[in-house]
Amino acid sequence: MKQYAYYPGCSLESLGKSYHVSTMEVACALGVELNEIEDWNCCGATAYFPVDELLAYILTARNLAKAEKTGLDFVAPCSACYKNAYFTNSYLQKDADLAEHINYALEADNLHVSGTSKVRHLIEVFINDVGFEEIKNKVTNPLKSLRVAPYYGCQILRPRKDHEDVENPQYFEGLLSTIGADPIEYASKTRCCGGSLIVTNRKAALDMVRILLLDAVNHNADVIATTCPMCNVNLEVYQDQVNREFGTQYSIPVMYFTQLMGLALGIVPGHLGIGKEQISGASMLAFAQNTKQERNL
Amino acid sequence: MSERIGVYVCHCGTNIAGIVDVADVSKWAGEKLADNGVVISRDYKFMCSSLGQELIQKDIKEQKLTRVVVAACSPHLHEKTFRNACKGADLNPYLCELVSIREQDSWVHTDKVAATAKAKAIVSGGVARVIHHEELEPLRVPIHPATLVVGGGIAGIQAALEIADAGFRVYLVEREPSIGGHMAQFDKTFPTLDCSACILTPKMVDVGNHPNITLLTWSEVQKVDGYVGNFTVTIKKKPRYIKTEDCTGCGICWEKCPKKVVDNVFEAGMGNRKAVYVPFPQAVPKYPVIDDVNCTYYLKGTCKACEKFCPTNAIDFNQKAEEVTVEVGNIILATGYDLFDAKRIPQYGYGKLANVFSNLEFERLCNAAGPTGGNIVLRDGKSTPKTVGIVHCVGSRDKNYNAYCSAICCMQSLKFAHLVRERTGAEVYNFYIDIRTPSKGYEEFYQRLLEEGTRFVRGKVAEVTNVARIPEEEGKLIIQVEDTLIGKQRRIPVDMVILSSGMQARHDSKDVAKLFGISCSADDWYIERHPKLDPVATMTEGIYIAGCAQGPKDIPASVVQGAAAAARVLGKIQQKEIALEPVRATINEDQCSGCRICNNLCPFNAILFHEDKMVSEVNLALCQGCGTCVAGCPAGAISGTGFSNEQIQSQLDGLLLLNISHEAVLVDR
Amino acid sequence: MTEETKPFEPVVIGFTCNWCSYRAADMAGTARIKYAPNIRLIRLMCSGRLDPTFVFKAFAGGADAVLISGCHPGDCHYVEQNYKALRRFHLLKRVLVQLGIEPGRLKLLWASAAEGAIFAAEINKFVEEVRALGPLNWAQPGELVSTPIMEEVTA
Amino acid sequence: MVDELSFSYEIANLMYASHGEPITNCLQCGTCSGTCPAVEFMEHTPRLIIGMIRADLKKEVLSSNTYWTCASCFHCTVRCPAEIDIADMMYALKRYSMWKGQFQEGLIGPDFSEAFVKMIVNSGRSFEPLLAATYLPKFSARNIIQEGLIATGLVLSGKMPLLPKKIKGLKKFQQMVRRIIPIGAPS
Repeated sequence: MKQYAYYPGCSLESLGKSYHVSTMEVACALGVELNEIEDWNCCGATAYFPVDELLAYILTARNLAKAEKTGLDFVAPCSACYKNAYFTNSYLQKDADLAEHINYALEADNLHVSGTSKVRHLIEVFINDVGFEEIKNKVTNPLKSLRVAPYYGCQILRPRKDHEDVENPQYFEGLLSTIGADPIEYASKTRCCGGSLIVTNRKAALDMVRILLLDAVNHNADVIATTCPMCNVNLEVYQDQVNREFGTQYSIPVMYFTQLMGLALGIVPGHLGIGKEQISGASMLAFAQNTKQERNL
Repeated sequence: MSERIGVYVCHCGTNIAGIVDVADVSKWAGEKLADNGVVISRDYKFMCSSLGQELIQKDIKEQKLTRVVVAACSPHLHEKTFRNACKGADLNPYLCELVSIREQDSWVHTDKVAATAKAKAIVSGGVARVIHHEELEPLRVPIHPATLVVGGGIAGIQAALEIADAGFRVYLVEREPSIGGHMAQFDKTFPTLDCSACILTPKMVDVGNHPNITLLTWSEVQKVDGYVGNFTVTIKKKPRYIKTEDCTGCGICWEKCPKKVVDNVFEAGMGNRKAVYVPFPQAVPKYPVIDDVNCTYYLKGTCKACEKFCPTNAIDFNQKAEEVTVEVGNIILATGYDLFDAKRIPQYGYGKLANVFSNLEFERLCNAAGPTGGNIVLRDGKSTPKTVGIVHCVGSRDKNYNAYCSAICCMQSLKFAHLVRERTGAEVYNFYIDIRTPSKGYEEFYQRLLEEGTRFVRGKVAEVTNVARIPEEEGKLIIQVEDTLIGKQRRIPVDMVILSSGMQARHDSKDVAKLFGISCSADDWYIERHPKLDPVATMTEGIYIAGCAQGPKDIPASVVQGAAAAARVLGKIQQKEIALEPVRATINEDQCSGCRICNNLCPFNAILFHEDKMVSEVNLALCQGCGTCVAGCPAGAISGTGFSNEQIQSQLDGLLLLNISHEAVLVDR
Repeated sequence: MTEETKPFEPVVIGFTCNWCSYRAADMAGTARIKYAPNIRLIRLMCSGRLDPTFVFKAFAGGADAVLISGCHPGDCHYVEQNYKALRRFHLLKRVLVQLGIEPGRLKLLWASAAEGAIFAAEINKFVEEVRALGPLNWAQPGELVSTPIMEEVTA
Repeated sequence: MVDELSFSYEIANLMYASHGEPITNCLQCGTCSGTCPAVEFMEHTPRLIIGMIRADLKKEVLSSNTYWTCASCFHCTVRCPAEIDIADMMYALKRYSMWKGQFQEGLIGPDFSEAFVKMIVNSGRSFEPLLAATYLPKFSARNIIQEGLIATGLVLSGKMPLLPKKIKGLKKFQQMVRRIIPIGAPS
């Protein structure tokens, strides 16, 4: 049983609930143990850096420190949290001065961080630690001919430059084919969804969402799969507004990749938070036949 | 104190004097180093000037100097100068020591006091060292008159012809089946637009027919032994499977060959060739090559169509690779460049979006001898583009790929723009960061393009996509870029995109450099001896470089370097013999215990052991003077000329005479 | 040696190879890259020429640290002599410890002729490290230390 | 005036732990602006902003909406041929403008960030409904209604909790925050 220090992040308690439940389901189905970091705090998201950089690092550092105590890798399902954690971690390793400031603050909470535990995104854990082979073996319900648009978004990829390919990554596609779906190849998969602009500059954000929907729909995707609650909300919840703004009729379901994995692993839709969407994922349910009715944890 | 030493501190204008208090240094040396034998110490504006040298010579004569220390620039720059000055005054040149207070002091430090202190230390080091110098004579070795030229591109061709015309033997080694290099693939050449093949092929033919040139194509250098004047080079001739002595180059074999192969080398993947082929019609030599990776016979064991039809029975399927060794005195490396692989920039869509072309692909596309007979068409092979976007600086001037400017892309792109407009009348956009036309007739060509109405957008292209947002973009390639001159992002729909990929060093340039004992820059280009004053020589005597192997450059510059390298080699050959630094190791028989430790330390097998006398001896002809054996000898029986223990240890004492404290107080020891 | 009032300025002796690191130093000069004036270079034809005695002599003579630098492994102008320097370097470190000298006072640096910037940066780093170590406290410099050692070490 | 730090220098310093290259290295090639997905909503393109900073046009830069329109997607950062961390520079500008209290009227970004921070410092977690209060006033009536609809939708689907959460170790958490700077300290 692989163990990890799990950092859900605020969104998974509210807007991203279904991400949370499906993550838990899939994790236990794949023999991955996610121990929630006790009494974690908000990572500051993107709205914090504008106020104070150091403070932003400290917020994340507190969670990292707690993870370090357990000696486990720090895993975040939310791309924004992941990006903040990843860079806080690597910067404080590189920059002794920064580390000193951070730890001075952490002292007040009798914590200390040295950047020893690795920071991972949930999807990496499934892909690299569990592995395609392992997942394939556990798939009872391949999502045959389901055309999925893998949406990476920004923060999971950038500003990192040290992973496989910044501009044209392939691992998400790999995961989707592993669960039997067919990933579509579309250019916008790493384009930004607008992030917090949805609040601070609605017009801009809607336009960015529109372009993503346009590209996915033009490639006749049945569903868009996301790796981040922020992206998920922007792409799903605001489709109505996009339609109103631009006179389009988009109505394409948006699912967390964990939800799709769950279906493929034969978990009942209800337990994956499917059915709570703004844009019905009913079409997904078609793929949910022969899911075990009883789940034994 | 027997030696009479003169110390000369150079101002080098303000280069040294600006930071180092030269007057103080020379005064200090005159006083404090008097007991070390310094009888005179001067500072002068430019020691290397003839006046400066005369100054030294005058002192040598009048002051009866037996040793000279010059504190100026790096010995790699002016050691020869001052040694010759001494020679001119009948003082053995090796009794002169040049210590560097410029490259290693005034240019790299800012604190005047510390720099001056360091200069003093360096001088005292030199003084202490020079005492132990001994009179030496340079070793003279004969120079073999033959020359090896590696690489049959335009630079190599030029070099080979210059030397051969002067009446000396040249071995020209080329990796591909034919000489010609990249230039043979181009259609037109900027800025004159004359046909590349038309000006190149005559030279290629000259090479092929030249009595003094031994052409070794489809061959690679395996091994290089020896040193300047006397290199022994082992060359591997890959099997052609053609008896060149019988082949007439009639072409029936490749006519009859049933196997089509995509030509990724010469046609850049745009066209096909047969399994037995010559890369292009004007190839030199005319003999074809059988590509044993794709030939049906080697795959299935049957076919042999070529053999059946060959009128002169020149086909030989059993031919094996052979090794030839040649003796040469000098070597010229003109190994050229690789094209930057645009696939490394996914956002430009090369390899994903059909109508994104690389510059080499486009050269073939608009080449009359190319796959489309010079018709500029899209990948579908028929439709002509109505709008074309040319992207500059692909992989160049970009720290994510190559930080340097590839020098030729601007002019090349302008050339493309002209050809497209001329042949298709299409609307052409050039996307550039800066337009660089720093050569004769280049700026005029740019003006001409402006007059022709080619559109120029100043901005580095961000991405090329096929995601249409508005009807006008449907079915087009959209170039997304900021037009920096109006400060707006633009999305420009085009039918065809040409990427002006930059140049980069050959993928194997590091290995080749190692093979020939020269060094590479951070970007893997070969390093010249001096970036301005000695651009074609290398740090290794007898090895010269020319063309793009040294750095990105266009055809004229490559030709210039090829000729320059040839001139340097001819100069050496004419000297008949060469003087080598007498830096060698010698073994004192009486002290040698015969332990043979040194024997295995020498990579040149220069140390032989005399069983009879039970002592080792150094073969001066083979010894390269690295001094490892000197350091290794437990009995201290080996001494290294020019770098003896005494010399180094006393230089050490000299350097440590002063501490670094900003007062530069003397150490009392 | 230095007065207490001033910040401690270590004296560093650098042995450089004629083909790479000495030219790297020249390169740093031509490019006007600034570095600490604490280092003084000695040119050898090859790092393989480095006789361990030189290092002890340097320390004995009042150097606070010694830098040995040569061509990158595989790039040696004399084929493989820099590996011999490497061997001696490790040997030296061991002996220095026995002599009660911090091994941090001896540094090996590979630098090609092109790496002027790296060379300069490494020197600055080294000087700072040595500054942190403080002056080499060494009873009275002298032969009695270096000579007996050299027998064991050389070769 | 003379010994006052230049604006460009200040901004450079503000890019605290950003490991990118200084903006003095900018080629003005426009890759950032060509890449930016939000650029058409910016008054000045990112490249232009860099130029303006280098020209010390403090007033013009601060009053531009550009840096508050940055979505922090870091696409410019990874593509910049001079390896400048442009997105991080935008953050630096946001910080600077908030400290100086100089930014364009009517922008939501500043209030939003301020509120966000306050909320986190007060509870340790973020909570959408509270946030809404801070930016809705600046929305058009139409947007407010739409927002309302969405919110109710979310609540009904159980995605939007009605009560904010607080972390247990809040006291210490706040002490930790206080150690660094007063900004956004618990109200």
